[in-house]
Amino acid sequence: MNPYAALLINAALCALVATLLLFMSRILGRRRGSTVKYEIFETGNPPIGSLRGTRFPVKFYLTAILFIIFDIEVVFMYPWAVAYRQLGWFGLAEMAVFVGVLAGGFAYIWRVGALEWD
Amino acid sequence: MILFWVVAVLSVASALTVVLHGNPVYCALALVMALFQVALMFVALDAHLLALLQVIVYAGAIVVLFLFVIMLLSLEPDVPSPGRYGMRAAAITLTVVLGVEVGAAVLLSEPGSPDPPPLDFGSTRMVAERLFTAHALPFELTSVLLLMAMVAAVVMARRHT
Amino acid sequence: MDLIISFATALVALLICLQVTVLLLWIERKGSALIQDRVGADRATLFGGLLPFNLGIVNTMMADPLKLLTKEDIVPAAADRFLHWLAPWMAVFPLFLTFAVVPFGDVLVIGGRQINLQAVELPGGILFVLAMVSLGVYGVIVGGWASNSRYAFLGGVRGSAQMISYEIPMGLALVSVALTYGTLDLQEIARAQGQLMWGVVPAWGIFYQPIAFILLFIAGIAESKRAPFDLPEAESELVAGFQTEYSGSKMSMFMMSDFIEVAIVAALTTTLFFGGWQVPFLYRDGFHFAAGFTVTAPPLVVTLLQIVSFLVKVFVLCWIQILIRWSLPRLRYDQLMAFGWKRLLPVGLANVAASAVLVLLLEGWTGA
Amino acid sequence: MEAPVDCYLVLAAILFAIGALGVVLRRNVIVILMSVELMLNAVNVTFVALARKALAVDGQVIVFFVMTVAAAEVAIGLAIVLANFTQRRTVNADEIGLLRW
Repeated sequence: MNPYAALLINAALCALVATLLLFMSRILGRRRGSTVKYEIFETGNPPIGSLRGTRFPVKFYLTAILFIIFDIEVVFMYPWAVAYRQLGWFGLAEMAVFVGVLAGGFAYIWRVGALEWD
Repeated sequence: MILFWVVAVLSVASALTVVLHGNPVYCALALVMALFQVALMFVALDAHLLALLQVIVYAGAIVVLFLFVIMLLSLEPDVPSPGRYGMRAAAITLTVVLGVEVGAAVLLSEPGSPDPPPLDFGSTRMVAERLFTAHALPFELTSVLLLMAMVAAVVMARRHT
Repeated sequence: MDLIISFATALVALLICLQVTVLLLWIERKGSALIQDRVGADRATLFGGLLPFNLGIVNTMMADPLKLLTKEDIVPAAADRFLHWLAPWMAVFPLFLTFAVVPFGDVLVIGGRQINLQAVELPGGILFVLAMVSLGVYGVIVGGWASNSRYAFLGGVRGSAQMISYEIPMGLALVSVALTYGTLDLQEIARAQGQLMWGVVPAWGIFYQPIAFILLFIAGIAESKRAPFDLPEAESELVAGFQTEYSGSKMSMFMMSDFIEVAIVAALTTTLFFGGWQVPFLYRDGFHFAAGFTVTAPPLVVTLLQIVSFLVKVFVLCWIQILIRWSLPRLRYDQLMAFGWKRLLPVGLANVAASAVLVLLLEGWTGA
Repeated sequence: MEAPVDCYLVLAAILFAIGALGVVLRRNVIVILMSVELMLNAVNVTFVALARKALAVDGQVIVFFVMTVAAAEVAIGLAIVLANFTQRRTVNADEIGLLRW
């Protein structure tokens, strides 16, 4: 059987179970709301101000950006790993150059301190 | 064929959501949906490796970065507001021209499906052997591109802290 | 017929996933009690204590999920309602699906029909697992954002940054495994581990790639957001992190996603490093021991033994993760990030490089 | 029955047009970047469809490079957006102006 058809069957089954679980409390649970219940939890204090507009350290973006770069690097490695035995020493040299260039960049951002969290 | 229509409708709908929805978070999630449909198209077109990489790279990494930026800047929803009428006219003209062009291209080309592909078409090994031999130079240059992106992003981000 | 078989294997994969999760809940509660010298959950009785004895495991396994599912579902007034509903679904769905590609047995032959004991025989199995795990980020970040609460949002941001950071070492570990076996197919990798080294030691992946195993295990624990990497839901700092504003079945889905991730890490490491469903010395027709000593077994028994062996290995690895969770203190956030980027990433790269060179040297040497 | 490859080409063109529409219509830089991603993906589909039609795997190889370019573009693009936001508190393309800091 075509694996992708099987995958589709699996996905349908998993989606069904996940959706059932999602609505379980709506079906089984009781509902007795009050305004206090629907407030945001802030350890008992009434919430002050809005979350929207709060700013965050730039570190988080930087992490995500670096992640994308290295993710692409790893993505190139998978096909390389599979065909590695056919490529031989040429493949090794190829990947060495590729990773070498990126490792240079990695060393740079390390030295500049982009990996530090303080 | 049914599968194609499902994918087609879903992808167009989610693409339109990306373009038209006011809340950028919804745009990003619609983008994930659209990219998933593209992955399904890859499967249908025998690009099995690419379909998986599509999910890893786009859904797993690129849209996550989008979400990060949207959420951390805590942007207010905005309505799509074409500022200038000239732009809107240009957009519609562009779309129509493109549509006509593609329609013509498809009509003029020979119809019918090509031969069934060899069994391992689009398999990891086949793509890899092509990528790392015939296209070795672009592959190496890719690393330079990534290097530049990495360094540029770090420099940009650090300048304003 | 194909459809029925496919549906059946899909059901088995999903059931394994769900059962392991529920069982883990009990193991964790009792295990943590054991570690902390307590009795642990012992109050759940069936039929309101009408039975004179405590059924222990069964009760907790039933009582815990039932209690959660019957709780009131609360969506904060300030939350984004649609995304608040969507987030738990997004957290759980890809993880459910991951089990579809994990092989839990060899080919089973019934009435001349070959049934591969793997719900989806995907040639890119490793990539599929990685893709699904990387989709797990969405539940965390969307859930945190949709709640519109400070604790939830902080937890979501922390959690997603942590998850993406540890995905890179995980990917590198998987690359070195793919290098060793030259394939991305999980079933093929499991089969390749069926041989013996020097006639005694099973040729499991851990003997080829010990560093990759450690990398994958650490990165996997970080992905599942459990101690010592439980900063996104650090109770003492962030209440419950991204799931603060969730209750009832939605909260149970987030909890479940953590446990499923534990199970996924265990199943993946079992398949890649501990021979998957392989039982040492067991072949398709029975046991073949070293000195020509043979015990034949019917195919059904062999298959059963394989499934049991798979599950036992999975549970042992889950238990190790639970031990780690209850033994180690929480890292600080800067330590967490530094560990991921400055330690695991270079080690992962070095491991890939070393494996690449070794593969060429050894195979060139043996002429394979 | 399987859909002929041409169908995918048309679909890709439609997606590309929608992406182009987004680039022109929206003023939020981040959404503009998303629309660009959409366009890149439409191009990817075209490459893969033509690779299937010509039975040459090179079309799929090119998609690798497109993905890389997309990733690099997003990384730098969003870094610029960020740098701009910290200075001017806006992501509106009209207010940002051209290359003035």
